[in-house]
Amino acid sequence: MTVFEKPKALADVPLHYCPGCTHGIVHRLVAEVIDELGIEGKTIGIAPVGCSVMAYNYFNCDMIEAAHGRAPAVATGVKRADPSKVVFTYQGDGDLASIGTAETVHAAARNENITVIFINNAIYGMTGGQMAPTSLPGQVTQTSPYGRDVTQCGYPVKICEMLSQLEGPEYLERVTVNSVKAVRNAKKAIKKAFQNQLDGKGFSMVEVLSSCPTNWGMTPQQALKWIDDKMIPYYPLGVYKDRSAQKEEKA
Amino acid sequence: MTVFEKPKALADVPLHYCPGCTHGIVHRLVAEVIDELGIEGKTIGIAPVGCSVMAYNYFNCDMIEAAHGRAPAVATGVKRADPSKVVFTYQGDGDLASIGTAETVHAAARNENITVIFINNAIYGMTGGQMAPTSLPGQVTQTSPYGRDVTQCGYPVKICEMLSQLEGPEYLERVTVNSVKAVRNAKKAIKKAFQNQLDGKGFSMVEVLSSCPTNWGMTPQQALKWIDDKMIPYYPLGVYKDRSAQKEEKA
Amino acid sequence: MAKLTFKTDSCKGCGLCVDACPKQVLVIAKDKINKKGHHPVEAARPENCIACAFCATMCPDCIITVEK
Amino acid sequence: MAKLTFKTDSCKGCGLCVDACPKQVLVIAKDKINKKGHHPVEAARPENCIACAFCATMCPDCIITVEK
Amino acid sequence: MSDKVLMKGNEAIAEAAIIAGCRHYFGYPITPQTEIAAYMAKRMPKIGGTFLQAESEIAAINMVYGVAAAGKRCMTSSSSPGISLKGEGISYMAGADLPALVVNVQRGGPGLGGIQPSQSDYFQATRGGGHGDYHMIVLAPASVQEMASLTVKGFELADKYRMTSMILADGTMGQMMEPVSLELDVKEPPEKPWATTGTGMARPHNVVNSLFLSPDELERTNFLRYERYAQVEANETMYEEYLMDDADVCIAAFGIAARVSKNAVNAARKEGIKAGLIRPITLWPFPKAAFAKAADRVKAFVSVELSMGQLIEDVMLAVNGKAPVTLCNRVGGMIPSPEQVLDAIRKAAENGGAR
Amino acid sequence: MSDKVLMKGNEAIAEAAIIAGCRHYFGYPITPQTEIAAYMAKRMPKIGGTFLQAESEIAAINMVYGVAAAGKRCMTSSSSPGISLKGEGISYMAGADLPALVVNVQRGGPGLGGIQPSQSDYFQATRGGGHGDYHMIVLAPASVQEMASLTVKGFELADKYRMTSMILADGTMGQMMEPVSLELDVKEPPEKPWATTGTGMARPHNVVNSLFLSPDELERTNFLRYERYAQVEANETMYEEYLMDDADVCIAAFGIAARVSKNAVNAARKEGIKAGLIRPITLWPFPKAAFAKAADRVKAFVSVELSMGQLIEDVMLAVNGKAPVTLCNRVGGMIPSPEQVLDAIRKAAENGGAR
Amino acid sequence: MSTTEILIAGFGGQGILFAGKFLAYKGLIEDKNVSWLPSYGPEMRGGTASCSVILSDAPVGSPIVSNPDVLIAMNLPSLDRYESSVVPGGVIFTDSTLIERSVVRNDVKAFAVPATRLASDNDMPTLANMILLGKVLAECGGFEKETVTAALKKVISAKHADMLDLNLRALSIGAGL
Amino acid sequence: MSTTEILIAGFGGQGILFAGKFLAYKGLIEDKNVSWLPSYGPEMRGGTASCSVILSDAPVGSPIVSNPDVLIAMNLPSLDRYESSVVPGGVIFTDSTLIERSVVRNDVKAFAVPATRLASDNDMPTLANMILLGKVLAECGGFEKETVTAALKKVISAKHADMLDLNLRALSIGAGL
Ligand SMILES: Cc1ncc(C[n+]2csc(CCOP(=O)(O)OP(=O)(O)O)c2C)c(N)n1
Ligand SMILES: Cc1ncc(C[n+]2csc(CCOP(=O)(O)OP(=O)(O)O)c2C)c(N)n1
Ligand code: SF4
Ligand code: SF4
Ligand code: SF4
Ligand code: SF4
Ligand code: SF4
Ligand code: SF4
Ligand SMILES: [Mg+2]
Ligand SMILES: [Mg+2]
Repeated sequence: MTVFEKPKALADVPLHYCPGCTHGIVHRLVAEVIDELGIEGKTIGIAPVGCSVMAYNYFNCDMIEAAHGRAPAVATGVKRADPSKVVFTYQGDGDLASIGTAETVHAAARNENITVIFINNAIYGMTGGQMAPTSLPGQVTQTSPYGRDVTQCGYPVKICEMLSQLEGPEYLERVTVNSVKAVRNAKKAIKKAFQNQLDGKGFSMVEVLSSCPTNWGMTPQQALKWIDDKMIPYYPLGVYKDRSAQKEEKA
Repeated sequence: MTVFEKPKALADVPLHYCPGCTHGIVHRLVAEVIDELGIEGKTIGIAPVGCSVMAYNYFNCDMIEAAHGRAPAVATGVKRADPSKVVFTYQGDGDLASIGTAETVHAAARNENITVIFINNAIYGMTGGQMAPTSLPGQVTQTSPYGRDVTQCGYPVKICEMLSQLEGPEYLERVTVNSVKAVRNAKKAIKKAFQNQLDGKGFSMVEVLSSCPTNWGMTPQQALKWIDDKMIPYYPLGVYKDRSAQKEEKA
Repeated sequence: MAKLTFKTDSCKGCGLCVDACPKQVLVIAKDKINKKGHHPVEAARPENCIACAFCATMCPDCIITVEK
Repeated sequence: MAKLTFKTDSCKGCGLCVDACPKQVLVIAKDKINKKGHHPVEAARPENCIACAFCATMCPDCIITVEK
Repeated sequence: MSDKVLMKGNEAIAEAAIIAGCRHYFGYPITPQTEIAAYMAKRMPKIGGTFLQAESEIAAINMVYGVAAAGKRCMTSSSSPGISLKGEGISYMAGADLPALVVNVQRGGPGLGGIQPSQSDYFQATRGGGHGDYHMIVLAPASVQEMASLTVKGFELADKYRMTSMILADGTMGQMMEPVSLELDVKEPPEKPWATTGTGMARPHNVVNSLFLSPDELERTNFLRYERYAQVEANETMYEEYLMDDADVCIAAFGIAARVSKNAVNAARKEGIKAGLIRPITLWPFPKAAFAKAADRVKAFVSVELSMGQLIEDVMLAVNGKAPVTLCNRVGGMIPSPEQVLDAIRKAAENGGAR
Repeated sequence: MSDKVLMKGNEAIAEAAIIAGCRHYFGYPITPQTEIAAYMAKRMPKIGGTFLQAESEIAAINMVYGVAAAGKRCMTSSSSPGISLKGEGISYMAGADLPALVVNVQRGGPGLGGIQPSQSDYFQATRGGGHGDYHMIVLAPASVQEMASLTVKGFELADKYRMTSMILADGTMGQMMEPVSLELDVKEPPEKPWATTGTGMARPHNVVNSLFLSPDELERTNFLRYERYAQVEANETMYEEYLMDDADVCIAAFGIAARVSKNAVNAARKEGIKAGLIRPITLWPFPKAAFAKAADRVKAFVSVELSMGQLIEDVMLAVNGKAPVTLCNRVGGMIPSPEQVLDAIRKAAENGGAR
Repeated sequence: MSTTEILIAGFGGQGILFAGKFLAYKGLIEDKNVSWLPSYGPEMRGGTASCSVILSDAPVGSPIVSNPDVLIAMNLPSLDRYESSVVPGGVIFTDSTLIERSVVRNDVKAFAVPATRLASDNDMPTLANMILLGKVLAECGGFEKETVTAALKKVISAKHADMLDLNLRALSIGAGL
Repeated sequence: MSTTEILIAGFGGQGILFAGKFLAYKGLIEDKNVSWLPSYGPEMRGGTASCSVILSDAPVGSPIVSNPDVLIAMNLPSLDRYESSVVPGGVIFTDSTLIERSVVRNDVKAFAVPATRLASDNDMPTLANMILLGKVLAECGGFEKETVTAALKKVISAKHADMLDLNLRALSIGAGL
């Protein structure tokens, strides 16, 4: 009996990510969910510009490569073109929380019925390690060589918290993938974010605290620990909004 | 003794606004505050694209006309060019909450030491009455002729609420100007937003619920009432963030 | 005594001042028309004015100067 | 008995699986080098494997298939 | 009375798009083209279509990108500053070979400029406001009827060649009313086997993409695309000739400038100057051959534009030194008068030795 | 050993900007120019300057707009897709007559394209990616030394003419290292009485603005601006001629293409073909006169580019039919080899009758 | 082959654009080539409004009327601004309720109609424009009940169908002057 | 007038770019015209790296080395890819620890240096590149202690000044082979 194998929705090609980069884990989780929901044939994924730009090669469903930050707008177009399809975006923190801020906020405000997988690795991986809007105070990056100085470049943007104040979005949860348990939790959240779409509930986003060993200058193992030690305290895990659950509670 | 006269910082030219449009009141309040703080000579204002685009003609301080939505970025440039100057933006809801979402969020996240006057009139005034991100559910506009349908165009964006979740901004308050009392309150908030800048405290925004009798299709009087009846219930007045006060409280 | 001055030419006749006045001092002059084509405000009962400046506070166009 | 299969050629030798394994089954083969230039994982103590798939759960590259 | 209706140019575009089968419109308000969105906002909900006011022009073009990728006809419209913001998106559309219609009802620039008619986005439209080598099919209507018919044509050509079409109009064209027949010649869209509509587990996945990290692959996509462009140039160039058979002086003008110029050409003829007009209908592909041919006999060309001289470069490139080309222009929302154009014709006739 | 240092082109731009007195840099990361931001991030805090990573390219250009309005030297840099996003802002800079430096280290396009060197944003740079009639001063360095010196020049000209200058480089120029002398000729910026620095209650308020609602006023600002442009054309055109005195075949090329072409010209000379090169250093203003003059004797021109044929249009406009102009190009990150160029020279020589 | 170029100008709110549309539709019904072009400003700014209407047997060239055959001026600034542009031999109609001065040119025909007063006298305060148009039609030819009614039907939206008769009456009043 | 075009290629992490910079600086110190051009890929993707270095008495034209006079190949894919591009009469240096095959062309000189092994033997595991360069300098001329030291000083950042001696030693090992 097979206990574990590569999900079908994931293409059988090597991923280009750096050794130990958790982008790969999240890819797999998305693919597992697509498999389990049996939606590969009607799913369209939107890849961002960022390390995961080539996600279009990795998922077996139809894929679109969007301009940097615009995946939610592209997803809106695809979903409106055929609401019976399942549409998800997969975006980094530069993509979703910096250049794409407006697209993110307004897709959420519209409660656009899409699923957003948001990889928060506190860095611009693809371009070689610049500061992200989510880089931690004091974090050394290529563009904050003396550590992120909050008096000059401001405070990290907490996306789940911020979007939770909008009436629009259906579901917002922050997870991570730095341990087996965390990965299982993350998968649950991702599954829910897809299920919500199938149920017509609307904008569902899962923020995943993810590692970038390369640009953090750490081993893959150190990177997972750094998520625990530094990122989670700043970005607490949990459900930030779940409108259906709230409604049920009220009822 | 003069009890009331036009503030000095306001130019002696007729405003182009429609009869009874409260843009004019807010202009005056800003000018009064500039007068009272004695900062006209060192203030630089940024006009948006919107009905208040010609604000550059109305304030006697130096003025810059920014591209639609980009006033916070322009203000950032001006402030960084000379932090000893006082820099404010004056923006509509289309400008600040739609096309300029990213610039707004990130200026707030950076706690950029500027003052933002945000005119929320739930409509695109300048272009003839299209739906704004802040238009109310069901509100009839040129681009929501059957009333704003939240299932299609989503829910209004509540800017104060949303920005309040960011660590960045110093001060966020929502006021209105539809009565004498409200106007006085609004002035207090605006003054504080400028004083904060002088004190180096950072990003201070006053959201003003403002009328657009023309595009709401109402008399000026009806419009003021509509603010009370419809807008305030949806957009509660009050302080959404006041970091210094919070700190004091803690201390 | 309170003194009201109006920049009548720029008044837009919106009437916000009229509604704001607690003493019903002001009216819109339906019979007059200024250069901009508006019926301007005028003080119908200036003697009642208490110089509270409520009118000026609500005027979007800085038409009214209030002295005392 | 548990059976582990590795797509050794694509393994990046990151070691996340090694750390995840509760039974210390896996090691990075320091003496081997695959086509991509990485030291791949290998099962040093396959007999200890309990097929819990922790390793596979943490592997970013879907290198490991676990059967039971 | 004919079966024609009076319509504003902007409305004609909107209605024609609907007739052409476009059911997805995304836009952001800007003068002088707000009527397009207003029209769509009214009509789309009634016919099961999507009207969505996007949060910005950038979002709008990227929503179009999404619908186009999903294989449906779709459009966005804006005016000059808003089109600038779409530059990156348009370049992506080109890079991913996606068909759609973009409407630019131009206003005076640069910057915020003004809101009166202009043609100063000619370079942007024909030379690419976005980065990289690419072209759009650029259609320049000169009547409300053409606002309608070229909209239909724009969708047709976009689908046929997997390109973005642009209607390059100006404030006058958008705001004026003329009688329009809405019996438009609509071709069924072709099959789009490349579209990302879900694999249905029945085919390998489709990918819509403009990234090619290996330079030779990227080069190949560029070369192939330009082969397609060459076909468009060969097959789809459109222009109107007016009194060109015996013309000594040839006006080059499109849109509102061409209409003004027609008046001037007529006036010049009355004065005995053999004037004519070539009106490019496709600005890209530019009717190069028509001008080149004309250059064999025409003694002087005059480019009449609402810009500082943009069209004139294409005219000069086509004429290639065979005759002088002069500029007759107004900008910033001003429109050349027939008298000004007539004057330019007179001067050209004199200098070109046609008189 | 000279006083030169080895530097990457990108770093040379950054250091030269600092030397030129630029203390405000705003950018958003993109390959292949990230070194500029990295350099600024390191240096600016140490010299009391501002390095700010903006939330987007759009924010960056608008921050530049703000600093420029406040009268200080400032810059932003990006690569192709990022520059497209700056199109509206650049048009606003032009409309408000603001001086600043924009750097485009081009990569292959369109769309996301690739990250290897390209010159396919030539049209965008010289014809305006933004809307409306305007120009930037476009400088095309062909060495790391010029990356430095033209950066200084860019600031100088920007201030002198109240225009935006652009450095149009490519990935090769950005990434290569060469010895650079940092003894650069920096002119003091002129007074900027128009800047919004606060009235100090000592003068009427300054307004920085590009809106002119009355068309004749907007037209006037356009005409005045173009008078200024004419001065720039008259005074500031720069180019390099290489072996042009007796050339039969003239290569037109800039940046990396010019360097490759020099090798080819040398090789052609060895074969007895009198080849030469005109290398535009300012792409706008284009050295039209130099080409026009050359056209009086040169038998054939070859435009060598990393694009589908953009520079070639300016060459043709300048040559105006006096000699054939052919294209020798690679795209998508590919670079023509000296052999390919040599081949094009041979063909041109043959067809042009120079052999 | 004849072409009539008409310029209608006045304050925003006087129904300038509506009057133009009516004329254009009437032309269309009469199988003429027609064009209608409004001046447009920054939206919502009120102020002046004008529109160009061209009726022609030939295709319409430029839709911009610079030298009108017929000028309809509904306020003083419009008369001041456009009087001199009328072609010699042209016609100027003015609303004499709002324009006190008379036309100074003597190479044109001029008709002063107290349209605004007539409108309020007849309880149709918003229809001064149509009263003036009635006069225009009467003088320049073209007041056939049938086409006029048909044209009105086109310009009056279904929602306001009840306005048809009132408009007809306004036209008649003007025509009867 | 002489020009030397050098191509250095290998895995990312082998110090390819550093080696090139060293050569360029050495050229600069010797008052040559020099250029250095790295290949650059999507950042952080590892894989192969190469760089072009040109040293010349005349100004450098194209900085791209397509036909190197000197090829330094630090792994097999690089040798496979570039061997044929070397000019006849050129020189190829290989790290024979990592490249098992020998150079097949016989119109070039070839030197196989077990650089990686020597590096680990000498406790300088990251300096195979410099050992190889030592050999290059020894064979192609140019191993003067002074300029070599000066060039090293330029490429080694202040932070790692302590690496200077080790690098010098690596060069010497290579040169002494
Ligand atoms: C318009 C535009 N700006 C910038 C870039 C360059 N760029 C590519 S990826 C990237 C950021 C990637 O960071 P993130 O979104 O956090 O993804 P990660 O690589 O960390 O997964 C940037 C800025 C681009 N391609 N397009
Ligand atoms: C890039 C760009 N997009 C659109 C416009 C058109 N435009 C002018 S004002 C405006 C919106 C104004 O609404 P708001 O900001 O709410 O200000 P208000 O007029 O209501 O005060 C728009 C969309 C523009 N000038 N530039
Ligand atoms: S750069 Fe960082 S985010 Fe990108 S693949 Fe490598 S480790 Fe992952
Ligand atoms: S349109 Fe609305 S917001 Fe604009 S001036 Fe008129 S009333 Fe005020
Ligand atoms: S000052 Fe007060 S009392 Fe006097 S008119 Fe104004 S509102 Fe009325
Ligand atoms: S509020 Fe001001 S503008 Fe309005 S009527 Fe009164 S005085 Fe006139
Ligand atoms: S399945 Fe469990 S026990 Fe077996 S190797 Fe993997 S982690 Fe270890
Ligand atoms: S986690 Fe995967 S890639 Fe990493 S060492 Fe283990 S099997 Fe190899
Ligand atoms: Mg990231
Ligand atoms: Mg508004």
